[in-house]
Amino acid sequence: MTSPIAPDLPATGRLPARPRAGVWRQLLKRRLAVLGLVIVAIVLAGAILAPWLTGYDPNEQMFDGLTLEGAPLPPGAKFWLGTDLLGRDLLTRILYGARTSLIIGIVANGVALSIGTLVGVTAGYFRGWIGSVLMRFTDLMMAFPALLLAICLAAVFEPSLWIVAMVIALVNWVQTARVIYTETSSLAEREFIDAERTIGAGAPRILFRHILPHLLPTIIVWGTLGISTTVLLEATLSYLGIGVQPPTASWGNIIFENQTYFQAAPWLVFFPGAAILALALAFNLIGDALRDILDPTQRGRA
Amino acid sequence: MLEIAGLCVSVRGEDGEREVVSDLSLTLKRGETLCIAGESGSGKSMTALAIMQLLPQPAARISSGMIQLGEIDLATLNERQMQRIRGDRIAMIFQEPMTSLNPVLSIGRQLTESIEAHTDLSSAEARRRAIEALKAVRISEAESRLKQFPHELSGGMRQRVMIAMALALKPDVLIADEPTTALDVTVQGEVLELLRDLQREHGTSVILITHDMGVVAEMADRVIVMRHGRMIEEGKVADIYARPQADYTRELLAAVPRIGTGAGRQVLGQTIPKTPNQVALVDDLHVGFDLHGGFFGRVDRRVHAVEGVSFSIAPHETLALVGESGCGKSTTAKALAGLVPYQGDIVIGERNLSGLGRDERKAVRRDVQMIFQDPYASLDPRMRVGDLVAEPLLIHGIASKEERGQRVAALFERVGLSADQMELYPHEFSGGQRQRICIARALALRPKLIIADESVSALDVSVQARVLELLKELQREFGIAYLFISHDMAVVENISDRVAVMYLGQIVEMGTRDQVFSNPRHPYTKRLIEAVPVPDPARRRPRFARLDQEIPSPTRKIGEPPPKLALKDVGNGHLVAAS
Amino acid sequence: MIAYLGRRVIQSLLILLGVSLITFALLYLLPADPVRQIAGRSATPQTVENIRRQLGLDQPFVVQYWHYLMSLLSGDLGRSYIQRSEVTELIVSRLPASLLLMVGAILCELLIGLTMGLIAAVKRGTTTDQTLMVASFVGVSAPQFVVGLLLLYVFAVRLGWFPIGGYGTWRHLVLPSLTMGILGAGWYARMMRSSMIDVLRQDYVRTARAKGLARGAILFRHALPNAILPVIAMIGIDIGIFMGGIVVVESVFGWPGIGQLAWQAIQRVDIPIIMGVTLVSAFAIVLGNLLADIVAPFIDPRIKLR
Amino acid sequence: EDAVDPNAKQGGAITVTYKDDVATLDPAIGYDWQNWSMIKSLFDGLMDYEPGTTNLKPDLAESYEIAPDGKTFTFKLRHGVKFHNGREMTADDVKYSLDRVTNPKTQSPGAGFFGSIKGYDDVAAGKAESLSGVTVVDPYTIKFELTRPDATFLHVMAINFAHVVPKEEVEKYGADFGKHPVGTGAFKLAEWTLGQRIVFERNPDYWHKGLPHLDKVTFEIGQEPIVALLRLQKGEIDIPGDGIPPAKFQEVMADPEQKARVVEGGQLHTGYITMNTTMAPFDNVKVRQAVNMAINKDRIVQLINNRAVPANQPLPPSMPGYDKAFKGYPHDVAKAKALLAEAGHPDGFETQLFAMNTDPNPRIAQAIQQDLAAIGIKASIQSLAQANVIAAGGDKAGAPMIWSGGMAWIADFPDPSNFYGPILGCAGAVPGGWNWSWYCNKDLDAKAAEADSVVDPAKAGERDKMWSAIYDKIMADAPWAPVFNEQRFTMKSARMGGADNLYVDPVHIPINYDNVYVNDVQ
Ligand SMILES: Nc1ncnc2c1ncn2[C@@H]1O[C@H](COP(=O)(O)OP(=O)(O)OP(=O)(O)O)[C@@H](O)[C@H]1O
Ligand SMILES: Nc1ncnc2c1ncn2[C@@H]1O[C@H](COP(=O)(O)OP(=O)(O)OP(=O)(O)O)[C@@H](O)[C@H]1O
Ligand SMILES: [Mg+2]
Ligand SMILES: [Mg+2]
Repeated sequence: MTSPIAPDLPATGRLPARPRAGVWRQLLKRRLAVLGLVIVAIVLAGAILAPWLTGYDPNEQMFDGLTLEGAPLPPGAKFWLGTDLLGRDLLTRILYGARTSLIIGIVANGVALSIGTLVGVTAGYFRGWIGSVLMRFTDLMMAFPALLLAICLAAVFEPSLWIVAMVIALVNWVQTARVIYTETSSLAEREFIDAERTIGAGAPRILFRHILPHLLPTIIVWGTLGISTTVLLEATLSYLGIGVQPPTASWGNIIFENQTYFQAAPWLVFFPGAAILALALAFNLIGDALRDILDPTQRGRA
Repeated sequence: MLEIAGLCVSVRGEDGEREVVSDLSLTLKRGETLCIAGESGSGKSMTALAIMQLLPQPAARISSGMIQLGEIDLATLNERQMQRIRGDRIAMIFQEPMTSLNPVLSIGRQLTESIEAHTDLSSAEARRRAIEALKAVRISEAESRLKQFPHELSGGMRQRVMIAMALALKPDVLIADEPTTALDVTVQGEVLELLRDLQREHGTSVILITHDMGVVAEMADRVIVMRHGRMIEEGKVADIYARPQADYTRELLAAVPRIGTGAGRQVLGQTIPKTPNQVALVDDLHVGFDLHGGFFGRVDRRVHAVEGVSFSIAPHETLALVGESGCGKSTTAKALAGLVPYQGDIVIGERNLSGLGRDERKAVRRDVQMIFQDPYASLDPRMRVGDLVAEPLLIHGIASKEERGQRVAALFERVGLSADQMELYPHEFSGGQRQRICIARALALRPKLIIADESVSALDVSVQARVLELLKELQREFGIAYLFISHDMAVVENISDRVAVMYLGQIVEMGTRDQVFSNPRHPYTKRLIEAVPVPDPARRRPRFARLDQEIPSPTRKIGEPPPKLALKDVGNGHLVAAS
Repeated sequence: MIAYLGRRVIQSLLILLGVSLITFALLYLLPADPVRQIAGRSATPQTVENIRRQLGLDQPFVVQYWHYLMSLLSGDLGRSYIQRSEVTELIVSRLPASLLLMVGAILCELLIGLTMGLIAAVKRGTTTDQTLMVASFVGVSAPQFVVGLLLLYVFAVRLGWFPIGGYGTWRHLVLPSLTMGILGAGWYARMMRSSMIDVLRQDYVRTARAKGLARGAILFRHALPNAILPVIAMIGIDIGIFMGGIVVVESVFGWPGIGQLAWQAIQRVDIPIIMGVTLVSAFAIVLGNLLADIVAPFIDPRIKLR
Repeated sequence: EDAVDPNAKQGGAITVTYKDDVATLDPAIGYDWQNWSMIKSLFDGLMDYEPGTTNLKPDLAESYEIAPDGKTFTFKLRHGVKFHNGREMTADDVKYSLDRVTNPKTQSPGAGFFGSIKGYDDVAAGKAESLSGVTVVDPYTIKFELTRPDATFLHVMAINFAHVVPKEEVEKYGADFGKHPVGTGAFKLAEWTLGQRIVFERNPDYWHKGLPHLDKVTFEIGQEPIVALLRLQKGEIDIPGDGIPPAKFQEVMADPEQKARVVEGGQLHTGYITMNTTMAPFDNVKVRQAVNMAINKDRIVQLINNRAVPANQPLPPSMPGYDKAFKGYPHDVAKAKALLAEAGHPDGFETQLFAMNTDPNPRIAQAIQQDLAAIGIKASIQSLAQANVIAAGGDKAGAPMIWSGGMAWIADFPDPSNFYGPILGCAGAVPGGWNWSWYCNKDLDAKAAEADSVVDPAKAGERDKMWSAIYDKIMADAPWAPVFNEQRFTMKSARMGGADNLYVDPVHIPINYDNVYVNDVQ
């Protein structure tokens, strides 16, 4: 009862022996999360190893890839997932297309999410004029037609994957920012934030260590939903001439080019669609598991 | 009426299941009040929740045992069957009145819906019942209150609404989990009185969970004492108080602070030189909250939360701030901690807080630590408590990682927690345990001044005694000063050197402990002291006199500040406001 | 309240002004020349110059914008370069259809999305939850064109329950609303699930259970209003997203809304129409956000308009 | 007057659908796929074509005379022709209409067609309000004086821009005349619900007795071609104005019942690749020839489901002046490579190929890209909105190669000259012009002027030969690589009647509304 605890006296407390189970280890314990990780790994591997996984060139329009009437071939022994309207192997295009779509769905979407979170958190926490300025700017961006911005950027820059990624990031952060803002402003009112201030915690610490973790569920929801949305948005943008140009494949533009053929050649829409869905779902599974792991009140859930 | 046999409740944590209630058996007769007392974290709330089948999901479950209500075994009922029991036959009042009411539904809705759920009264009838219930808990203007929302009521009123809700259907069994912990003594007195009235009228059986031995003495027919999830003693209230069997019970009773027993403490009051080495000096402090209203959204009213408060605290000194709910105690504390904008002067050490740069403020802040009123709300629910306690050290760059861990472990032991619990999260603790974590956190920096806002009210007496002892010890060792905010007059008498009594944002009486307790001059002070329940079943007070009118509000129109009270010295620095 | 509204209206006007300025500037910078679209392939350079002068497109940017702003203030959005009609007339004739579709779509998304989210939250971790999760992602990931055509094919062509596109009765509205709604429903379902899970572990839900309320009452009366708040904020945002997806759905269902107008105008650099539609949609978004903010206090009385 | 189909039934209504909105029905302005033939049914010009053919015939004019120098044209107008508002049409209206279309205030995209009329330059410059070369001799006689002999003038008098409008109505509606068209045509406007529907009803006072056959034509706007086809299959509509969507083509053609309702015909269209002759390396004729030889046209035709025939020259086969004997460049990769090597690019080079972004153009561009890659040319594709491609083409340093599909030249009138002026002549090779290959051969310009001065109809054959020679010369210089000529496939409902050529009418696209009829009326 009398052990001194002051900083200027030696501390004699006994530390708990058990090490903490890392997030990674906990993730691997969950079946669904593992499934998600496996899907992501497969997609990644497919994208990276594409040249070794398929004997075809993604852009080669094969003479035997079309019927005499110019119709694409359904899935078969030679072309596993069928061919597209130009007689190219669909499987090969989906594998190569993963490269583009991963950059868009993960990098561009991630950047958008980060900008949105940063803006939302800053505006929500600091209020005052910084908050006002940021939020009015967000409102402005929201009311502004994103597509128009994209078209103009396309006209100014040489269309490339990175430009489209940038455009998507520039266009997509707005909604996130608004949602995060609302949540942050109510979090900032919570008493434990006051408590942090009294122990001398600075804004960065409060924002990153205490507010951000609470925003995680929202960020995960928006981030995973954003994957499909951005991948499809990329297709719209490349249609408008910004972004990857034919013949470079992306999941979005495979769907977009072929969507009118979905009855005549359903495989052209189904397979890339399934790929997008799988990627989004996989991230959602991981995200859901992460959310549970990082939310202590959910402990005890398998 | 209610019979529990061999109840075990276990919770699943990171490393498997752990029993928090073990082999508990009890019986409750009709019209009887059974008090469950015991250490914080001993499983009292868990027992109550187990009866209601409302254990926190997904962590906790009933692992074995039987809960018999009349002929029904509650543990075997499904959710739908349980619905018919809850509210109708067993009602419960929860420990946290602030969060237990739905913020978006009107009081009326929340009251009538349970009536409508269990009876087939028309909605007009249900409304009438609701008004009756509100009147029964002595809420004024009951009819118009129905339209109000929880956030528009004070904490005490909210708790009364909770009680009205529980009693509206005249349940056979009422479980009240610390119904008065959050309330100040005057309101506590009223609420307890109310429970007694209602019990008399309807013959309700009550399980009252509390750690306040005064309340136990006042209310209980029989008492159960729990520790570590097990019942260690059971008996008639008079027997327990007179002839406690278990060691722990004896310890518990011995630890109960009693008014008039704190005198043994050395009084430093007047001997402390006023200046220059004050730890904190507050001069003419004003804090107001502007309310926007009317059609044009202009500021038209202001909450005069703190109106010209002045006091000083010297090293080694404990100043207690007492007063009823909403009188501005917490606001004063927050101003000191730099959390609300204020007018007037606050000097910490030698430095006036206003006009300091950021880094200097951070340095000063280190010297003033605060323990918040609501421990759960003031701990980041997503951090492990060990990290939370280590955080101040980390921020101020004290000690290496390893050393920090050891220090935190030492702090944990010091406040009566085990170092193993460092790995847990706030929600895995009981109300009292959380409060201890907050205390450990405040101590980590070894500040010069600790503001303790109702820091021990959620603790059971033995822990309370230990914490108070700890606070005193630290004071002796390091000269820490305390601003001790409490409504428990017994505790205040026990720990404080000087006492300031606040009423409506102003200090109405201030003096040394002896001056205030043995010679209370202001009528309000007298009332506060009277309201304290006596921890002796043999000396139950007859009836607690209620105030006829509602507590006046500190909210006033702009341009109509409240009249300023002048303090008069009635001798030896004993200041009293003219009334 | 009035002061609040006043302030918000002024802010909204400023936002609209900002939108008009940026849009105008971007269109000015656009390399495609509207005059050449007007003048056609047989035009001589002189004709081109004539037209340019008449439209005032030879003037400096600031002057052009000023003129635009002035006529905007008098309610005149100008005349389309290609269609040669008053932009106001074009927009007014198509706006009701768009608004109708928007209302229909938002109703669909809310109905489907919130129901899915609610069920998923309640059945958290079960197969039902997982199925709904997959369904919501299918909704978000499926290209609207394909969804629209599929719905059309099944419910209009095969089953004949609804007309094959067109505009007029409520039966025309169902399929396009549903098509738009399926996408949004995915979003709402996820958000609703997330926020519902949060609400369901609040103390007041436990209180409601302790009162012995039926599950329905707990969910709909106690949990839903609390969980729906973030969703309300989303509706304002949604209008913006909606404007993006409207083009496809309108053209699949032959729905005479402003999306098609805008799309054709963008393809042909018909600046007055682009400006007009941009302003109208910006207005809708701003209004949506404002409404969302105004509605919030009615759901959560703690929120104060400030 | 030409005969009316004796089998035709009178009455009934049909529905036609279009995806894109109908912009305006003002004949001075409308220049879109959709409104082109709608305007032809609402208005008339002095000249027209025999239904289903490219043969000129007088229309509002009863007869015409051409002076031997080919510079003066005199038209005798038909008597008793009434506008929809009941007033009789006279020579003043003809003059007014031409003054109006050339006036810069009208902002007509067709003003340039009238460049050969005396006084055009002054009107275009805003210096005069009226064309000095157009004279009203009497109410039924009008005389045109030209600055040069113009063999295409009769065609010009047949295009929409020369259609006759009543002054009083134009003044009444001002800029909104396009929404309230009043003409002399077979139909008059009955209803226009913006963005949804346009309804034409029979003009009972139409001067051509017995026409039109239909009482009502409804145009429904704004639906995807795929959906339009579904509706046709369900019998809800009669003509999908945008044709059979590529995605459905094979399905339709595989079903004998549906195939029977498809009418196939030629079209005055050529799809080609322009090469910017002012930009290296396309300034070298060998490179351009190599490109011509690299393209596998059969494969491209296959890609679009054989809905076209490979082309070897600018003119489409159904155009007078088409050189049947001309063989063009063969598909010969080896030779193409050799040519490239000769031009100093043995390893090829990198360039850009612009294309419009609507299906099937990006696909065709990719096929071209692959063909070019086979001879070492690495072309990156820029698939853009129509306006952006046009902008790039009109910029001298804008686009090295453009695939013309989607924006291509569908002839305004069936005359070989129509494929020259703006798209291959020097006049078009200016900033903002439509000569995207920037090919300017003064010699050929002179030859073209010479050919166009052969006005005598008796010498038409001779004139066609002159044009053939011009295009042969162009092909030697190879500023273009012609790829294919699109075939038209019009699908109709089972109840529609009338000769097949009405459904692939070379000037009334998609169909000739005035002459078709339905079979299910008594
Ligand atoms: N959600 C939870 N998850 C894990 N452990 C929990 C949870 N809630 C409570 N506990 C543990 O259960 C034990 C009993 O807690 P309970 O709330 O019943 O205590 P109590 O007797 O009511 O204490 P107090 O007087 O402080 O409220 C405590 O040790 C606590 O740490
Ligand atoms: N942020 C705020 N806005 C408006 N009014 C406030 C605010 N914070 C506190 N108040 C009001 O100021 C008054 C003083 O509140 P304070 O929290 O200081 O009371 P207290 O003495 O600590 O009471 P308790 O014992 O119930 O904690 C109350 O009437 C309260 O309603
Ligand atoms: Mg408890
Ligand atoms: Mg307080």
